[in-house]
Amino acid sequence: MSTPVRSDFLQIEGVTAVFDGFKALDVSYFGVDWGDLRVVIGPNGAGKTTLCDVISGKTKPTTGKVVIDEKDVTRWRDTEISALGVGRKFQTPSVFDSLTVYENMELALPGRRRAWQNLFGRETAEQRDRILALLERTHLIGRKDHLARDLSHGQRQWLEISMLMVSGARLLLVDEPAAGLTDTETALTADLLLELKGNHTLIVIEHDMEFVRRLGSRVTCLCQGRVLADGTLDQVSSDPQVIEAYLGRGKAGR
Amino acid sequence: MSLKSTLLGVVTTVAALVGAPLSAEDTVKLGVLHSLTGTMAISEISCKDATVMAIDEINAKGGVLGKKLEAVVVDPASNWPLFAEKAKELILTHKVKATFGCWTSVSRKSVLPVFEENNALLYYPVQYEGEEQSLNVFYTAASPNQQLVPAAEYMLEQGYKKFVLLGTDYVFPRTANKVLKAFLKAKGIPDSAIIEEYTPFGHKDYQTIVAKIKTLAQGGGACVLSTINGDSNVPFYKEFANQGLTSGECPIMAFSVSEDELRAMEVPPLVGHLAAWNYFMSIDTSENKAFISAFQSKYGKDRVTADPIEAAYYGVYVWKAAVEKAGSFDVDKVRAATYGIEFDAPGGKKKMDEKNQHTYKPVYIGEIKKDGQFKIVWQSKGLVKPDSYSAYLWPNGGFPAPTGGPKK
Amino acid sequence: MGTPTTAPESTSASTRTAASGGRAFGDRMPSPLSAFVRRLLIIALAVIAHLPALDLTGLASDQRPQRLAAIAAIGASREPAAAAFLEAYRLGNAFRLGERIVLVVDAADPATPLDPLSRAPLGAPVPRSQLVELEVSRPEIRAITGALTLLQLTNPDRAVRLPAVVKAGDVGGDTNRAALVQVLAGESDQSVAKAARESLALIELSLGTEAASRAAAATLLGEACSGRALGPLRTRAAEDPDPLVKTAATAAIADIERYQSGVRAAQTAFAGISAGSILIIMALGLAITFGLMGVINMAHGEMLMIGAYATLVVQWVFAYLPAPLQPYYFILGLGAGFLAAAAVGWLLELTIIRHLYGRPLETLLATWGISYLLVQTVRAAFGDNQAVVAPSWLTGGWEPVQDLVLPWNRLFIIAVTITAIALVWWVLNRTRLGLVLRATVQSRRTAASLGVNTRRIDGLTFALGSGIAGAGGCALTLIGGLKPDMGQEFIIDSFLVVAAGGVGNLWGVVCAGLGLGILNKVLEPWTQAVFAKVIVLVGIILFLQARPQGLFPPKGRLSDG
Amino acid sequence: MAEYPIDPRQFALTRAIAGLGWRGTLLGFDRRAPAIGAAFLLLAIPVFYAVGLLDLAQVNQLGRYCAIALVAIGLDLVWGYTGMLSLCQAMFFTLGGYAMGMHLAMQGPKDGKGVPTSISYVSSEVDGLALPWFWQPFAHEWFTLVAVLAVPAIVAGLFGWLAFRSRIKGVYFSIITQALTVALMTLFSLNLLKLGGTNGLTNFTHLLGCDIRTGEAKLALYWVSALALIGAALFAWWLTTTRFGRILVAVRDSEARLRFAGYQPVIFKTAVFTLAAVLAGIGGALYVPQTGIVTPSDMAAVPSIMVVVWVALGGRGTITGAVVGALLVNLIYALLTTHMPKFWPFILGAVFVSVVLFMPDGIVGQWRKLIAWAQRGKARA
Repeated sequence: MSTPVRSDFLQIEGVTAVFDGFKALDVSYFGVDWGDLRVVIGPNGAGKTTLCDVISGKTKPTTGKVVIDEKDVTRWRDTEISALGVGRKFQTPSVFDSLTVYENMELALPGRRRAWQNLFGRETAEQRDRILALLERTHLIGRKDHLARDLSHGQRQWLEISMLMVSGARLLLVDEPAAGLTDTETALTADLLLELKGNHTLIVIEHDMEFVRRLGSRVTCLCQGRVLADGTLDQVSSDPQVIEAYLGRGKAGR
Repeated sequence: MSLKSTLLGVVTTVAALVGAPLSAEDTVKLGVLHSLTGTMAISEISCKDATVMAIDEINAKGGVLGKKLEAVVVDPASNWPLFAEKAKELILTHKVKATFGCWTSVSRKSVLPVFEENNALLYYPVQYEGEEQSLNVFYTAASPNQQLVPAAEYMLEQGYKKFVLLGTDYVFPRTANKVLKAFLKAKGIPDSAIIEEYTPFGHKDYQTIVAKIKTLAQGGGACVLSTINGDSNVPFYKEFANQGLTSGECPIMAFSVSEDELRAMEVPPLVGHLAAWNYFMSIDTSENKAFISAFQSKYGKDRVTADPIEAAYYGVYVWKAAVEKAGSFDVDKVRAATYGIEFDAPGGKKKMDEKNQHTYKPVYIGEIKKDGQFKIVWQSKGLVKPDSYSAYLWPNGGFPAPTGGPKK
Repeated sequence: MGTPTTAPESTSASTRTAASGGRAFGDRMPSPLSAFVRRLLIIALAVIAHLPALDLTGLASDQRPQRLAAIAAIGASREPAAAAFLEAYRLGNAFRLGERIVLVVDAADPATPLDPLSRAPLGAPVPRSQLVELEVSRPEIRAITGALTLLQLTNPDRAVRLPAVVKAGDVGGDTNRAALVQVLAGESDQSVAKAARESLALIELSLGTEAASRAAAATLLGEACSGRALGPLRTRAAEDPDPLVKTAATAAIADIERYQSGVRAAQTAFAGISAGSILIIMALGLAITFGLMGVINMAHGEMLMIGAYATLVVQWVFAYLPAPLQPYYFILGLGAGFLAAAAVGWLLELTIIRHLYGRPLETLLATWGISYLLVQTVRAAFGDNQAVVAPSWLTGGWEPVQDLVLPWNRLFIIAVTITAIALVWWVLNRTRLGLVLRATVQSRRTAASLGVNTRRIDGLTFALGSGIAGAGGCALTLIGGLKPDMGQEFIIDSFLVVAAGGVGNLWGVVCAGLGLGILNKVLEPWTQAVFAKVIVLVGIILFLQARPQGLFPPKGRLSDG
Repeated sequence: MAEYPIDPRQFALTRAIAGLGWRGTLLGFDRRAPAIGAAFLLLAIPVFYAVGLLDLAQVNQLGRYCAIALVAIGLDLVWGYTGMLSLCQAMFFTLGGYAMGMHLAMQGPKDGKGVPTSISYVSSEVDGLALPWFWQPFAHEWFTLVAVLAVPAIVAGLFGWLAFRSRIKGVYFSIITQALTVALMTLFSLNLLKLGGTNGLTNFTHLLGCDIRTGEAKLALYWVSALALIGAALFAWWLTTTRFGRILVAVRDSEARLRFAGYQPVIFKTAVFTLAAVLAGIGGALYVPQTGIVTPSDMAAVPSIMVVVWVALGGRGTITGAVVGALLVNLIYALLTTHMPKFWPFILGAVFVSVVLFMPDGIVGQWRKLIAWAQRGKARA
């Protein structure tokens, strides 16, 4: 895995996404440096998930440009973008329910993406060790042979993050990792993400202000598809526009 | 322990499932192979009823050669491969001496190899396209020359000059129309006055076709020769009447509409349309009346008899007569005895052909009456000899040799 | 029948009536033709006045020409009872007994001879050996048919008279011409008179000796847009020695063809709409149970079947009611179809489908099993071969313009479909049930937390969908037959319509149904029915490639399941 | 819609068995017992025939069911593992059947012009029919073999790739596959196509120079079918144990997750759909010589739905389940239509409904549950 030391690993320029006349996203510029962890906050319907969709190629922007690692990926297919090293954790945990925890991890290993490569052979000892180490780190080692559907909500979140970690993705899009977790689980999740910082570029979408504070990273606030404010959490949360956006909609951040 | 007990359990279960039923010695089994469920049930159940009634009657009179008959009724469920499977089962597992059944051509084609392979006998009661002669089948219903040609001749006599040959897209209509076209051309009807139209099985929307017929019928002298099959008839006749066509302007001569089908149709708009058959329920003889009352008292007052029902019924008697003449249930002996045998059927005396497996029959043309019965408007003088292969399709003769027969 | 002197007036009187009736035909009738009609009438009446009395003995002659002449004489006799005699004669029931012609209608051996016209018994039964069957072979049958037409021309029943008038024109000949002139003179029925004038013009076209009258006949036929004149007109346009007639015939052909192509286009459009309405009524119930609720109900076709059989039961019950009420059984049948299918649907939901929500494929399997049960239950209860008889007010067709017949049954189904769509729309969008229902579909938990009895709503919704299917099944008996496994024929089309329209969208179903119906009917004339079906199916497959979620896909974020 | 809790009734059987105190008895069995039992039974059939327990018709019948079961294995891979409910498997089966049928017809009786009788009698040409060009290569065994495999593969590959690329999923996929099979059936029913119309192809006599009407040939065909079935089942089972198999399950569980993990689900879906089609095609090719006829009605909507029923009844997502379901439902169907010709739809319908309600994992799935439950009980004790 190459680790280019370069600012603006991800750049989004003039991107709009329009659904049935409704402008879900309208971002003139949004950039993240290599190795950075960026938190995106915003009220419901602010376009946070759409932003992830656009970056990961799930949604094609109506106008504008998405550049990852100096490559214009605006019109790339989602699998191509993924091959570039963009991994995603969905809002609701999305793992393969009928496979075991270990098998989930194994499928996330890099390489072997073509059909015929999957017929023969298995993971190397080194890969196996990496998986086991990660599972150890996320307290899933005891459940490695259980089906993913039997995991608790928090465990599923960790499994998904672990899968991102093992996949060798360089840019991780993490959508609400703390939703529905207990306090201890939240703490562990934050630690995991901070550990990734530096070796990976992360974009974390979150509602939970405690959690955001814990991450202590630069924050971007989206509202109605636009970037409203950008800076440290304190800067952003004292921005009158942001307060207006949250309170105006009758919803303050938790 | 695990493997042994598993195997034991499975073996006993399967042996119970597929094991052959035991047969008693003093009875003779006859197979009845008509669909009782599925799309063909509507037509075939009546044939099954008639066959079973004949078997019951024979039993009531002491059976055949001192043995009681046992009907083995199975349901091939309008499923063509299942016909073949059931035929195999009847012949090999139940060891039936003869089988009565099939309606559609494809079901007959499906079982034919089975009967030929095992040298068994099938009695087939439905008018069909001909072009077949298997020594393992006795065709108790009409061949094309006993139905199609007389009907077309009748329409020509009535002064019709334009013909719509309308059928469902399968082998009987295709072959029937081939015969009809050849016949009409021979009678000087130009190609331009003949329309040939086919619809898929189960077709329900006859708007376009009726509009086409209507255009042709303008100026008079047009008639429809219909080989539409089964339940497509209902929407066809309804559309025909509702678009304002009547039997006076453009009569429909049908080859697949009998009294039984009329039960499922709305009769008043059909009055005056025609059908060609070898038997009608309205044949006014005491034998026929006795047959009808027996059938109705067994199966219900609302039931009617029709050509295939009669053929399914007397098929059993043909077999019985041949068995008694041969003095044996042996297939080859029964076959030999059947040739040329004369017998009484509800519709009158009939006779099996000397060699081609088919039946000498009278031909009737009937006009639909308000009560769903047919008024006989024409009948052939005497019995008509059946053709296995149509002279119109084999103008130079040289028919293929019969298939099947005794095992070599 | 008027006397020779009054006849011309009555002819023009009926022409006037026709004109004032606003019909195109007879308007601006060219004077040469009316003069010619008048002249013909005089000749014809003169001929008829000299006819000998009805004498049947010629039929017994051993000379064919004499027999044929005798048949023709019967035809010309205008004797109403003669028609029945000719029918009996054609069937071989006429015999010679000594010098007399008698009818024998029963098969008994000493047979009772009947008077040929009055059918009164003529004395004691006689042995068959004394009866000599009159010969009827092809030439006689043909002559009988011609004579029957002549006799039917004066039949008091309009339904018999009208086809005879048309037939007389199609067959042509002097005798028919004379008879038609006479019919026209005494005719009070507009449509019969119109047909008679058309028939006369047709005969004149081929028999007329003067070019002017032939040309006039051609023009008249053209103005009448008479489809049946096309054949004879083409012959004239190609073969007539007179250029005047040729021109008139060519112009008439152009007129008729223009008119006919218009009629054909209208007919195709109607056929398409009708086919579409049938698809919609088949699929509408499924749009609710499958589209809204997500239940893959393989027994949906059986709901249609239940509705159809409920109609049959209502018809049986009505048979016990006074005759004037009977034709209206169908209205009640629609309701009964709805209720019966709704009840079965409700029971089904309660006992089986309820336990399978969220497991669509298990639902498929279970409802497939249920469809077996329902089909066989109905087969056991009703047997095969039953018919729903369309009420008299739904038979025949409405002819808004000449030659364009819109069958009442199809118009009725279109009306039922529109009503059903309106009803479903109203229930879904304008009632509390609809509101609660939509809420339940979107979020069961939220709806339940708001105090909605979601289980009851599920049951009601499923019953509604099934009921609509039942009413549809009732309506479908008007065009198709009735059999226990009829549902199997509808289920595939229904699913296709709902899928092509976009699951969960009422308008999608309407548009898809109409689109498919019209596409089918537009294709059919040039591809034949068999190919049209294949093309439409392949079309749907390609369409779904382009729009994988149908015409109106569910929108926005919710779309990704 | 998945908000309802799982119905407690599906545990009814477990509870009933517990009530009878059979838990211990179950421990004597292995969870693979159905698979081993079925395989042994299939191999023992010829022995039963040799000792007179079964007659030739029954062996032949079972041979045909073996061929049919191949379709079920294919569908199980596509539906049970990958989660795509295909309603056109019988179409691939029939395509393979037609390829074989054409070869058999070319070996069978012909009319004066060298046209197989099964199409010459249904053609509408008065003067008979010349052998259509596309019939000619089917005279060769090798071509036929290739066609049996390639025709279903090409149709499935092309159609699957188009459909999956357009992201046609779920019920839409089911409906579109159903439309495909009905369209193809309608097409094959046309007499113009010179494939025998609705009567299909029949009059088969010889295959590879042997008379297929003899007892030995039937037994041989049984062997081929049974071995093909066992081989296909082993192959499918092996496939599910590979990483490829786990990707199929992953497609079923979360296609989006898989896509964002960098896999192209379209490729895997097309591959498994094509594989299933090939299995079905082989099944059809083995079925036709044992049945003696192939007709367009074999690819009507109902036969494909029946394949789903077999798999669901036997146990979705287990290869053994597909095989057991196919064999069992066909056997029950055959028995009922013979012994209860009037009432069988009631029984079969009731069986479907009760399996769904009380055994949602099918027979084999239920079996495995029972064994697991018994073993849990033992572990606790």
